[in-house]
Amino acid sequence: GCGKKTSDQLTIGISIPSADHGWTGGVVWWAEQAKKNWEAKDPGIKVIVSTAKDASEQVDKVENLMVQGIDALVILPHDPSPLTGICEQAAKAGVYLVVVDRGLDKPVQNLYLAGDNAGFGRGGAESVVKALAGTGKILVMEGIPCTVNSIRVDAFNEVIKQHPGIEILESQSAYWDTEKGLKLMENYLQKYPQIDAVWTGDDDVLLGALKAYEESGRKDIKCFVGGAGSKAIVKRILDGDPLIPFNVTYPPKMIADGVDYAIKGLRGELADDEKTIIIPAEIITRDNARDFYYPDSIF
Amino acid sequence: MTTAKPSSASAASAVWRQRALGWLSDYGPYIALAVLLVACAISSPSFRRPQNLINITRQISYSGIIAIGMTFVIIGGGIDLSVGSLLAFAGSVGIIAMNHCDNPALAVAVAIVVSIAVGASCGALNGALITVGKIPPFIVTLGTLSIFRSLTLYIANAGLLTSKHDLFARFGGAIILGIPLPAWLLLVLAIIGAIILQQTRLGRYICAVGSNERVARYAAINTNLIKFSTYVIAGFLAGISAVMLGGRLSSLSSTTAGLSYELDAIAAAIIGGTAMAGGRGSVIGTLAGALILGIVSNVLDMWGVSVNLQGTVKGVVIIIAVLIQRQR
Amino acid sequence: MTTAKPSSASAASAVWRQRALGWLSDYGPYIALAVLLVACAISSPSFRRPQNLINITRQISYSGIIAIGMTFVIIGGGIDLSVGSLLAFAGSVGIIAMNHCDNPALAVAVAIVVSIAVGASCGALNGALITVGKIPPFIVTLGTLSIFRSLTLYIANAGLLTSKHDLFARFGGAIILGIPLPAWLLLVLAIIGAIILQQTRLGRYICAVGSNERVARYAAINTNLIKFSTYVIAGFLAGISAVMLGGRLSSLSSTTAGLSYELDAIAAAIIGGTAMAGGRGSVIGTLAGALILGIVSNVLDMWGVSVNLQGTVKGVVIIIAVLIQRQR
Amino acid sequence: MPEKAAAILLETDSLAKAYDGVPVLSGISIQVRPGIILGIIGENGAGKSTFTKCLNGMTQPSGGRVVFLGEELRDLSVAGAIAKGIVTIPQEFNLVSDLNVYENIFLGHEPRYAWGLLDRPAMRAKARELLSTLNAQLDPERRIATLSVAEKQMVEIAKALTSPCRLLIMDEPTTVLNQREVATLFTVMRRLRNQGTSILYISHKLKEVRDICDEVVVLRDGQFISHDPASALDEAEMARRMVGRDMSQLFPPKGAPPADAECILDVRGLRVTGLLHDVSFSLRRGEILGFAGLVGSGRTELAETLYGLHPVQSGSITLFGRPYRPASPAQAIAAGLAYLSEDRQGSGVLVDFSVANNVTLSSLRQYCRPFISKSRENARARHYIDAFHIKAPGYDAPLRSLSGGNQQKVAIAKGLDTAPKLFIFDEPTRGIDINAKSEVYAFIRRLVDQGISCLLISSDLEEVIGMCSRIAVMRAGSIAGEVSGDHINEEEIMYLATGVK
Ligand SMILES: Nc1ncnc2c1ncn2[C@@H]1O[C@H](COP(=O)(O)OP(=O)(O)OP(=O)(O)O)[C@@H](O)[C@H]1O
Ligand SMILES: Nc1ncnc2c1ncn2[C@@H]1O[C@H](COP(=O)(O)OP(=O)(O)OP(=O)(O)O)[C@@H](O)[C@H]1O
Ligand SMILES: O[C@@H]1[C@@H](O)[C@H](O)OC[C@H]1O
Ligand SMILES: [Mg+2]
Ligand SMILES: [Mg+2]
Repeated sequence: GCGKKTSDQLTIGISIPSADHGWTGGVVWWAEQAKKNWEAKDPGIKVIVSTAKDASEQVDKVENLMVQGIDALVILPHDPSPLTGICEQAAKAGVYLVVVDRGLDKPVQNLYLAGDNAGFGRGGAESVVKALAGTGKILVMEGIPCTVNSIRVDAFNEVIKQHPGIEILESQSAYWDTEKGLKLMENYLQKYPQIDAVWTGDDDVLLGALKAYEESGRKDIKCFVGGAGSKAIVKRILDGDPLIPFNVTYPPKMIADGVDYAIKGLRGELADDEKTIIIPAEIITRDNARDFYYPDSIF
Repeated sequence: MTTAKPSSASAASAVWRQRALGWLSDYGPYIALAVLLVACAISSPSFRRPQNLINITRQISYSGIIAIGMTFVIIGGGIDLSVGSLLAFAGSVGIIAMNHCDNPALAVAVAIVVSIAVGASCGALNGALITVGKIPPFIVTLGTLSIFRSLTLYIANAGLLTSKHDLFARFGGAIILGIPLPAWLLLVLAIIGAIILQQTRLGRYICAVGSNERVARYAAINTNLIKFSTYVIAGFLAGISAVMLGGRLSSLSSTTAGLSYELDAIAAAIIGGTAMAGGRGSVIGTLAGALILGIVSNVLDMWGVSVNLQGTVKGVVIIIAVLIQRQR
Repeated sequence: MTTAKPSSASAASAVWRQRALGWLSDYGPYIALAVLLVACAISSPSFRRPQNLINITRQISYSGIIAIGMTFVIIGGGIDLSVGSLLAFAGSVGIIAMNHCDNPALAVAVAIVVSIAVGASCGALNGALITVGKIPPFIVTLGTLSIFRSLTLYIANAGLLTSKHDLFARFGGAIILGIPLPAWLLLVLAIIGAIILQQTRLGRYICAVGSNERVARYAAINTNLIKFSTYVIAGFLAGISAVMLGGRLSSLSSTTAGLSYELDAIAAAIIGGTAMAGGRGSVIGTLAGALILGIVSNVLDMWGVSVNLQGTVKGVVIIIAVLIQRQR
Repeated sequence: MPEKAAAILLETDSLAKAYDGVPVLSGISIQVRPGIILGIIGENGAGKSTFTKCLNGMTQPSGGRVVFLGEELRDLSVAGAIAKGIVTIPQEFNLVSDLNVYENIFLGHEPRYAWGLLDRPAMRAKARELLSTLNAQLDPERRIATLSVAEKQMVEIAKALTSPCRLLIMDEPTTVLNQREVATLFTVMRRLRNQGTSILYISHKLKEVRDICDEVVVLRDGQFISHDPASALDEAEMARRMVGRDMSQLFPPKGAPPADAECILDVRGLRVTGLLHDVSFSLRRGEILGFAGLVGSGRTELAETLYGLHPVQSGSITLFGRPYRPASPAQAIAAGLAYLSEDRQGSGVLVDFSVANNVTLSSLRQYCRPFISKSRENARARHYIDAFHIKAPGYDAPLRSLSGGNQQKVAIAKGLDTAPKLFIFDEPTRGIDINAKSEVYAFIRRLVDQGISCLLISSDLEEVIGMCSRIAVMRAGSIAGEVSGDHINEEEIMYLATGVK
């Protein structure tokens, strides 16, 4: 890492997308949590949380953080390319850079911390394949178009392709939004007389899709697979819902971990070879669901 | 002195043309709706399934209820861009309040009363800023669009607010005689709205104020009170819509609930024949407008049109619907 | 016969009050800007750092350039809700076109020309639908808001369009005499806009059409052409803004680029003293309005105000800014 | 028929116009020689404005031909007409209220510097010069929104005079002008005529038509009736041809209220900030009190104050024996007042509403129990249509499709429907034809006979003199004096109104 500032005042800037859906809502919550915890625990630390509704606003917000003299920047970029320039500038200015979740175009960061998006897609696909025993018709509801989404969907399709018995009826974007998932599922239920499984790639959408299915009174779908381990879905797994055998973690808490790493990095407590940390996509089933249930979190 | 009479044949044909156009303009939304329904039913077997038609009624009901309020506001010469955010705010406060009650029935009652009260009060705030503050409606509601959403994010910590009572979901998801509760509500509210607009003094005054405010003031109409009331109506209906939407999902997302409903509501009102400049419009027309938008969006899913292109179709429908009516 | 003169004291004070209010209304945006600047500079050391002030000029420049076009449209009696989507569309087509060129300099030139041409043509489409199609501007641009965004999603596959030339980023990020290129552009375009509005027939006719279209028509002004031109100007400027934003980020997101810029642009114009109903306004006022919004948003960051509450402050600023001016 | 001069400036041949298939003009064939003032008269809705609109490009005729300087005009646009030298001062104001005086005067043909930018100093100077030829003391920098009606009319006239003009169309230019202003205008018109410009002059003031016009065309129900030298017609004959029968008496006989009639309205020391200073007068039951004065003297403000539209600063008002200080028109109506506003389309009627809905606008409460009874509304509208001879396609026709005079009758009906005991008429016959005028007069008389009292504000001196037994004259926001009985004459009123003999 760069300068070792143990006793000094440290200012950490967090730049994240605004809460445009449940998961990012969780990110905002965990960022605030990190601020609260660190500032209570260590008077030498100041954390500034900044959110942005799109990439260009995020560039402005990073500028504003830099003006405030941050020592480290923990950023979850909206999109890689638009944020690469400003992050490069920050790194050049000596700011300790931790990039979370969505990577940059150039590896200018000190540390990259991410969930396993490919694993996320793969895990979802594999559990679908398993539940259907290799044959069936499935629906895919994609997320907000961005890198994270395409990595996941690509990985999902990769696996499905190896199972010719599985047919993807349709793949549309539900924008990681409950209401959109609900409406899309309602319409699919009218359109397709036979559906065997649904992959929504996100738990918010899953909630909507489940609602539509339950209301329809149909009994043909064997499983729904979402992802990210939202507390509502984990609760249903815990309660033994037969429709939801499985989930993959993708904890919004990673933003708070990013802050921890940034402080460690600034204080020289990180090994210099630690450049990339991948939080594994853990599989949640009924057996281990209790370990992933955080009723106080907002996601 | 010879008096050239206009050739009576051409005059007669002109009269007919005029009548046909007038008729088209009056019944345009209903004709368009009928044509659309038939076309969709023929082209898509999934579309014509009764359950799908019922689904559509529910899909349109949340923004449809808001569109009724928007109709009043627009006829009164205003605009309300804040209704979508207001839905989120009223619903969130309602859920927070209900979660303080332990008795489920009481809790649901609290959610209903609180959401509607918050909706109507925030509508009153809009109305007061517009009438007493004399600020153009577009500006006031642009400001409160931002304010209501931000307050929602604040009280919900930018997350999801979930009701702790199952009864709320059963209420929001209730089906009566095969038709979902919100669809019934939409229908009943539209009928009440139509009666208010056409058969009561309030309705006549709203048209008068929207048509020419000065004339209305000279005719001893309390124009500020009338304009104010349209925003209260809009807020009240946003509150009702919030309860139904919250009940449906048993929760509300502070970030996305009601997002851009105002645009759908405005589009429904305009497609339904309400004049953007105020003074003229019909609630039943708005209902037809909401149905047209809902059917188009539904059938695009049924046809499997790329979501990316659905916005194009929606935009084209809005423009064409109005284009047809303007030909008068 | 004695004619009772108005008590001169009260009359004089009324005159003074009138003048003071008129003055407040004419110079309101500039006074507000000055007060705001001083207050922010005193309260926040980070705010007053020169680099921060320079940052602000860039931060406002993209929607500021759009706001200049919006000023023309609103003064001409219209509204353009589509500019944000149009920015995304024009910029995306520009990037796609530039990626077909191998020579970097040529590619940047292509991006500039194509984006601006697409912007102006789509503006012309808006203008044509409004004037020839006789559809209210709110409806047309509500429709094209949806259409332009959807087409952008379609051509970009709902993803990010990235330029393959570094020169583009260097161009968008260029600094001239310590000031970012887009800020220079904003300034130059505002001055040109102000001259057009105040010193040319076009500007005079735009005011006339916005104030009273019938009168303008009887004065032998081609009102359709004038209204049409305001939308072309708005589209043209959206194209310029698209190039600058694309260059800055070296890419454009089809889902979020320019999202809700139209609301910021409208807010800037109105805060700057443009009358929502048309007929009156000033480009330099709009510039002040954009600066006010930019400074408020910046200083909230500097003060560390909760992100969730920033929307509330923004909404309140919009409403208060207009409230002060309406007191006339 | 007038003898033909060497050249014909304008000729129409079987000109016809139909709106929505309904003919409003048919078979109009008229010739206009250069350098004359041609009066066009006719009842409200006779088609006078429509005729001129066919000549200046505001509307397209649906039949017949227009030949101007030997060339047939086809698909004429407003711009095209102006380019050919056909300039119009229209019936309804045509000014941009957000722009100032000189910007309006030059709207559409602004002088510019070589590089295309506006030459403001030139506009200012020329505007000042033009206005001074009209004897109008008006600062060219003032915004139109702040001008009085008469001042606006002056700007309108100045505007018409900026373009080189061979045919000037003036549609009721004098309705809002006082006598001195009218005299100035006539001087300008004569000057233009002597320079070779022809003027089409539309007016309901037949005396003026006789004074200024060389020839007179009469239209009735969209048909051509006659074209004669003005000297060949007296006012009675003009009226007869317009109406199609003899017009005996314009004003009904004056009736004075009984000497012991009680005082129903007593205004003492009324002050309204910036508008009225120390206004005192009283009104007895069954009396018509006239209000004369120059434009801008505050008569409208006085009426509006009584109607609850301006807050009273000080002074007392007693109405029907009770103290009265209205805070809104609703309170005024509840107290038994009705007000016919001088600005018909701006504050009198809703042009998009039907006749029936306009009539009941102020009295709607009576028709609700609790829902509006449309049949009673319609019956009421039919009643007024019959009683006032309102020319309308039906009670459900929008007011937009009625002529100005008929709109005015609807506005009166609206006031009457609130069953007032005191009716304030502000310029009740502005822009309406002689037949309608006599109906309105008879009508006001009938109201008074029924015990309703009236305030009659008018700039038409003949009208106040003909109708009132007592006239208050206002000047600069206060009452300059009162004339009554034998002292009522134009000289006395003008003296009080202007303060000069
Ligand atoms: N735009 C229109 N649409 C339909 N009918 C119209 C329109 N304009 C005028 N009319 C009708 O045409 C007839 C002639 O109207 P016009 O305005 O020419 O009368 P006018 O002689 O000028 O009357 P006034 O003395 O009241 O001004 C009227 O019956 C009127 O109702
Ligand atoms: N909006 C305004 N702003 C400033 N001054 C105004 C405005 N409207 C009217 N005035 C002024 O107020 C005075 C009274 O105007 P007004 O013409 O209404 O009086 P009036 O006696 O009713 O005239 P009229 O004979 O036309 O009925 C005039 O000097 C006028 O210039
Ligand atoms: O926003 C995304 C979220 O919804 C998904 O579940 O995980 C990754 C995030 O970037
Ligand atoms: Mg006329
Ligand atoms: Mg007056």
